[in-house]
Amino acid sequence: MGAVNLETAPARLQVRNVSLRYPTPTGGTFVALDKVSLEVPDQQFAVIVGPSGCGKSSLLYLTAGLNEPTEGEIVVSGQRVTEPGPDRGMVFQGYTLFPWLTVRQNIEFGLKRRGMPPAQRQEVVDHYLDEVRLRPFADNFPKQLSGGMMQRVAIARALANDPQILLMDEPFGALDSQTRHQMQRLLLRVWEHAKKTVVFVTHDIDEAILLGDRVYVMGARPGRIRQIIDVPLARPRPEDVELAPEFIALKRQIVDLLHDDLHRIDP
Amino acid sequence: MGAVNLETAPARLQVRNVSLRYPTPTGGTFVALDKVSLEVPDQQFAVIVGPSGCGKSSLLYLTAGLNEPTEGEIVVSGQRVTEPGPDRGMVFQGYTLFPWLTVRQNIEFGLKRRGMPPAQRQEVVDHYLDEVRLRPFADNFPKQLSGGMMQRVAIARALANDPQILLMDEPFGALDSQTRHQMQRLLLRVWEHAKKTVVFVTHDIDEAILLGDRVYVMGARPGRIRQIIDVPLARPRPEDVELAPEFIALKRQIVDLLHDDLHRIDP
Amino acid sequence: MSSESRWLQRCLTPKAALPRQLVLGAAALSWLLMLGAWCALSYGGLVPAMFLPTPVDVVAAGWRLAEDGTLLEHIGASVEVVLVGFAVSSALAIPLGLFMGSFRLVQALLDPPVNFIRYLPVTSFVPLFILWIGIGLEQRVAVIIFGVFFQQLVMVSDVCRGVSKDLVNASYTLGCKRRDVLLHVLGPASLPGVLDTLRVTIGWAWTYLVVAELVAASSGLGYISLKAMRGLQVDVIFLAIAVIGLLGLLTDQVFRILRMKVCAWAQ
Amino acid sequence: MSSESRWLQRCLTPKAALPRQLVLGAAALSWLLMLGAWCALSYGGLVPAMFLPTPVDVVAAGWRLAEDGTLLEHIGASVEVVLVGFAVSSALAIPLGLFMGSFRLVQALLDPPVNFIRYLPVTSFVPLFILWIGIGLEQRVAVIIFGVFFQQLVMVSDVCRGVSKDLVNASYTLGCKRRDVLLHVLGPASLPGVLDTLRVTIGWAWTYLVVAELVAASSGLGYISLKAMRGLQVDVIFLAIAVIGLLGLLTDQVFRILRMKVCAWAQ
Amino acid sequence: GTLSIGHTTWVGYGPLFVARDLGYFKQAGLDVQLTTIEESSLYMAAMASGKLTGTASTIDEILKYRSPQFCFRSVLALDESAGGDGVVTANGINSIKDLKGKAVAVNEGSVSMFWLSYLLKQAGLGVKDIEVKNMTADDAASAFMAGRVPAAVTWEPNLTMVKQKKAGQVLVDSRKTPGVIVDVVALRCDVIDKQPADVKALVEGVNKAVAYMKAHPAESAKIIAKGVGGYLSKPEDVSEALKGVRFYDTAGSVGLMGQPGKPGPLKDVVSLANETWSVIQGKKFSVGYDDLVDTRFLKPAH
Ligand SMILES: Nc1ncnc2c1ncn2[C@@H]1O[C@H](COP(=O)(O)OP(=O)(O)OP(=O)(O)O)[C@@H](O)[C@H]1O
Ligand SMILES: Nc1ncnc2c1ncn2[C@@H]1O[C@H](COP(=O)(O)OP(=O)(O)OP(=O)(O)O)[C@@H](O)[C@H]1O
Ligand SMILES: [Mg+2]
Ligand SMILES: [Mg+2]
Repeated sequence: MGAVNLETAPARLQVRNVSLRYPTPTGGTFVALDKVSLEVPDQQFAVIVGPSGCGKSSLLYLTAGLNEPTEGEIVVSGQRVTEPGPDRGMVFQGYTLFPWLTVRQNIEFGLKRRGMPPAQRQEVVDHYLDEVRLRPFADNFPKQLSGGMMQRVAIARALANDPQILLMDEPFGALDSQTRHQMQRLLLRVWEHAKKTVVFVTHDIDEAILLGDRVYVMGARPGRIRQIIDVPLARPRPEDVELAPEFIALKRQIVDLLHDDLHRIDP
Repeated sequence: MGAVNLETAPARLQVRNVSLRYPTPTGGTFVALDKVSLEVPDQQFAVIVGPSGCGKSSLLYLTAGLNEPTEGEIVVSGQRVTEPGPDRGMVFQGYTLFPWLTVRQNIEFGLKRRGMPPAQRQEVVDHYLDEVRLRPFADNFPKQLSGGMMQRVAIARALANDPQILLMDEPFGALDSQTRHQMQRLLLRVWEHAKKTVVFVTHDIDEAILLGDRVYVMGARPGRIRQIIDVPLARPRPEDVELAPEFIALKRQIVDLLHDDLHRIDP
Repeated sequence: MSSESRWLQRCLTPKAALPRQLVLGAAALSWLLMLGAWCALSYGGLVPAMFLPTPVDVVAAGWRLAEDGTLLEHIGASVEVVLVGFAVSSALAIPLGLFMGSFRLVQALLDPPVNFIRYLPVTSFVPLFILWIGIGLEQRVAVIIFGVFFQQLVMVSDVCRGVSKDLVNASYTLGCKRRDVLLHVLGPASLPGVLDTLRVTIGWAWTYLVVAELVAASSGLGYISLKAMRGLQVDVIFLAIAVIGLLGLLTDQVFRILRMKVCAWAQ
Repeated sequence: MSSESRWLQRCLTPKAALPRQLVLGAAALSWLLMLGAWCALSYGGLVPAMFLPTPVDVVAAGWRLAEDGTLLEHIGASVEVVLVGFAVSSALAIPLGLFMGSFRLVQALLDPPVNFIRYLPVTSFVPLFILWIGIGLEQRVAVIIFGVFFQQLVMVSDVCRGVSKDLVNASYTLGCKRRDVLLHVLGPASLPGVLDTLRVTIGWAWTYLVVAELVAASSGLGYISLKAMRGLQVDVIFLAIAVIGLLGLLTDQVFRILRMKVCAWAQ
Repeated sequence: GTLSIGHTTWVGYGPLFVARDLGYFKQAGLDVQLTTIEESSLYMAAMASGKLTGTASTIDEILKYRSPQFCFRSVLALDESAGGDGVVTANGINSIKDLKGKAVAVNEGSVSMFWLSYLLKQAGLGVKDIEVKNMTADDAASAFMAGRVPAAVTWEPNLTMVKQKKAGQVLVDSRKTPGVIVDVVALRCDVIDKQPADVKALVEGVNKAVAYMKAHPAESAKIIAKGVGGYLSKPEDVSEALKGVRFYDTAGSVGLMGQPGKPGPLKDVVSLANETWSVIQGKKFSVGYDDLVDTRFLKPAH
């Protein structure tokens, strides 16, 4: 790994002037991200919202090292990102559990790759099975799980690897709203135990405010950060925080921001 | 069609004591719907919410005539439902546009089956293309559309047939929240013009209150109607109705109802 | 509506599922009809015995050959040829197919020759095989390999190419190296498709048996059918064909069951 | 990281896309390698000329036959056999396959014989076909039909069975009768898959040409290759095989292009 | 009337092409259609189903197919192989006796097998004494030249090729066994009964063609080259190949096949064939001479 140690770096994640351009079929270039910069301190829960196609997923993929920026650089824990690695765990929007492995084996996957001895592996897996309340389903295959359960396994699988940062790309996007609500609560609880730095992408403004310490609102064409909004709500956030006036005010602010984003996909 | 004319029937849709049982692989029976009754008057916008698996889709499919109840009967406009027909239009959760037809041809599909002459067809299609703001996309194929646009075509397609009742099964479930919000507004506008009876299934409580005249809250195992909640909000509902105290109170009521539904799918 | 007419209606309804007994009954009926047609044609004297043996003739031929143990010997010889050829072909095609499906460059290199060769007539290669390979078991095996290898290669590489890129990305973020991806992700993910491929292609392998045994075979089902042609012993020809067909069905079912057992995790 | 080593890395990365030029270059290289290997083996004298003709020999044989117009005649005769057989087979298999895929009962009735017959060796049927059908064009065509019909049937019915049930349901709610569903929904929806089936099976049809022309042809590529075996005219054998392969590739490409043109609406 | 005759690619059937192309059949009101089918089981199947009215083939070959249900008879002899068939062996196998225990590539159900078993019998051996490798005569030549088998029974042009490429020796050829490998034209019994005039025209046309071939060898070679094609598509090759066969005119046919009630020496070939196939096919063959040969149409030479 072409790692450049920058010991002095203060934040866990630094995105510095990152641009991403794709060649278009007609020979031009499409600017998916345009000079995006952001810094996420250790243990912060950062949320990115923005219209479809504004480059949210692209940014996470770059951070994960699954793609390379055309310009700029991304630094995680002082190391410049050049390739994917287990220090940056990711939970994807689609279901990406390995269907041929049981829940336990899925969570174990990264630990095995690392060569962790079986006894220790079992311990770690059991811990995260409990965290996501799936102990009774340890030996089920993914096809026997509901959508919410699958995403819980995906979260446990990413966390079991003890990453320095957890990247989540609309992990609850495909779930129904009740299940989604339960999952948000579960994620908050797990996060408070694990104390990880999280970058969470969502379309759902309620979700963004409920979960985040800070919300980055992006705009499309080209993908840019339009506004950074700190969420001053105290943690742990109560069950009915969504009905609190500060919450509603924040929501209105973000809704307005997104509404007057003129770059709509649909006319 | 084994139609029994019950001229005296007061409501547009009457679901009378309907039960639906599926045989299970182990030889038993699974009760998807248990003695469900409801009445939807003409031009009402009825919404059904409930946990996953409580039988919402099953109830719509029965109403559409795509399946037959094990017990009870469903009556639409005084006619007992025995098979599917164009008088009950339906919009599905998945994308069900015919991919080999353009937007225009999709909307025209039902009219053609009915043998409407081309000139008249064109007129109807143009009207609904305008209603869902898709005139510029009339000659596009579905694969060239975004998810929101596809569902708008599906709505136009169902309405063009001039059904007596419009059944909608989580039509916006797969859309991101901004697009979803636009779609809800569009649906309200179209509904106010078309003055149709609607039965709308959703998971999203905000959506239910925003759209509905009346919300049926269902419970699972067996699928039953647990509560009927009238929505007293005036129409047309303002942009920020979601932040209104009545709205929030209704939302809390429904959230609580669903929360203490002990029949959870996930533990 | 009476219950009989309802069943009739279901049978006439596109995509309607039918109860298991009805399906099994229809399958049995279909075998009976085939047997009946055969009896009618042969015993009814519509087709002279020289052109079409009676079922009893074929059974008698089978009995004759079974009595002196040669039938088993022929079956054994053919099974050896098919299984050895199929095993060698699969052992080469599966890894190579996985490489083709995984690496665009390997695919680009192999696609042209493979797509050309797989449309060549195996029969024409028999004299060339004699020149190049000889007349032993190797030659017969080579015919089977030539018949199935290229088809397998294309099918396996399609299967592997169809594995979701998300699974691969997920494995990277869990610490997989490039090498691991093939072994721990693409391989297991392709397994169900690979078994399906094997199932289809082993059926094809049987169809090449007669060509394989054109040369220097002294036993085998293809050999006896060729020999029976000289003298127009239609009963033996039928016997050989029927046994080949049954063995084909048998191996097909073996792979079907294997697929179900080994890939219980797949939907 | 240098740009060369980055390209090398991409080549070695599973599922990484490569630029078009590189892919085309690799394909060209692969043809060149094949030609080179052939030249090395034949001109290098590693394999005697009796067993392997030189490229020039094959071209000369082609020239010889082309000069007196017989090559074209042979090609014409073979094209007639293949195309007539393929057309008849497709004309039967496509509607029947659609019925099989649409109606569970038809499938249950046809599955057993089809699955049995499609594993039978065509070669063994040649004498039977002569007895039953004769030695004219019909017999040759029958061999082609026997070779592809059952495969087509299975593939088309799989395609039709794969059409989403939702599309069918949607069409019912738009006023389709059962009859309409086949014509207006299952048929068009199956079209891309049917064209793919035709593309693959026309390739197979070519491989049966030599078996088809075993009998009573006075011209045809299979016929000249059979005749060339007497006297070991390897150059003519190679020529015939190569022309068959090229015609196979050609028809394959025709269907590929047809698929793209006709089904531009499919993804 | 019309007679359709199936045959393989073999110079011995040349007279049929000569007679057809020179119009000898036409003159007698007969239309002869000649169809090439390289595999005997296939042209016999075609005759059985009535799609062909007859075949040109060796008499031992067709004997296997004769049954009460499938009635056909030979009406004339065309030629005998006189060097056209041969046994090729690797160095070190210098007599038929040396074949004992060796692998021999031979087409099991064909004239090659019949002839080999005749040769073995002459040498005091049987089919059981050798190891039969079943394949077509052409494949046998390939296998032999590729060094896969020490011996093979095959025919022209493979024999010449073996000599040219010095891939081995021709141990025996059919010159040594006159009257054993005999080509005849066989017709379905119902055709013989219904179209006696056509059969007569056939016999006479062939008789004339044989005479023409004797008188005009170069022209005949051209006609045959055009008609037979394949490896014989050049007249030179045909002339060369013609050296390996001896043609029968009607008198020759009579000499070989005899007259009604008076069987000729062909009777011995038929009994030998019955014997040979009984051993090889493991099933009793006892086809009577009169069931296989019909000499009514052969007029003794005046
Ligand atoms: N491989 C690619 N080639 C070309 N363009 C791409 C590619 N991947 C993404 N894009 C484009 O880049 C833009 C950003 O894509 P991205 O997936 O990051 O958006 P997003 O914000 O995650 O959208 P969504 O909310 O729909 O997930 C989109 O307009 C997309 O069309
Ligand atoms: N064909 C079937 N056979 C057996 N059980 C079925 C079948 N279809 C549905 N069910 C079961 O019936 C119950 C109700 O299903 P239904 O699809 O109506 O639920 P739903 O409320 O629409 O759920 P969701 O919110 O997930 O769409 C579920 O538990 C489901 O598993
Ligand atoms: Mg995204
Ligand atoms: Mg549902």
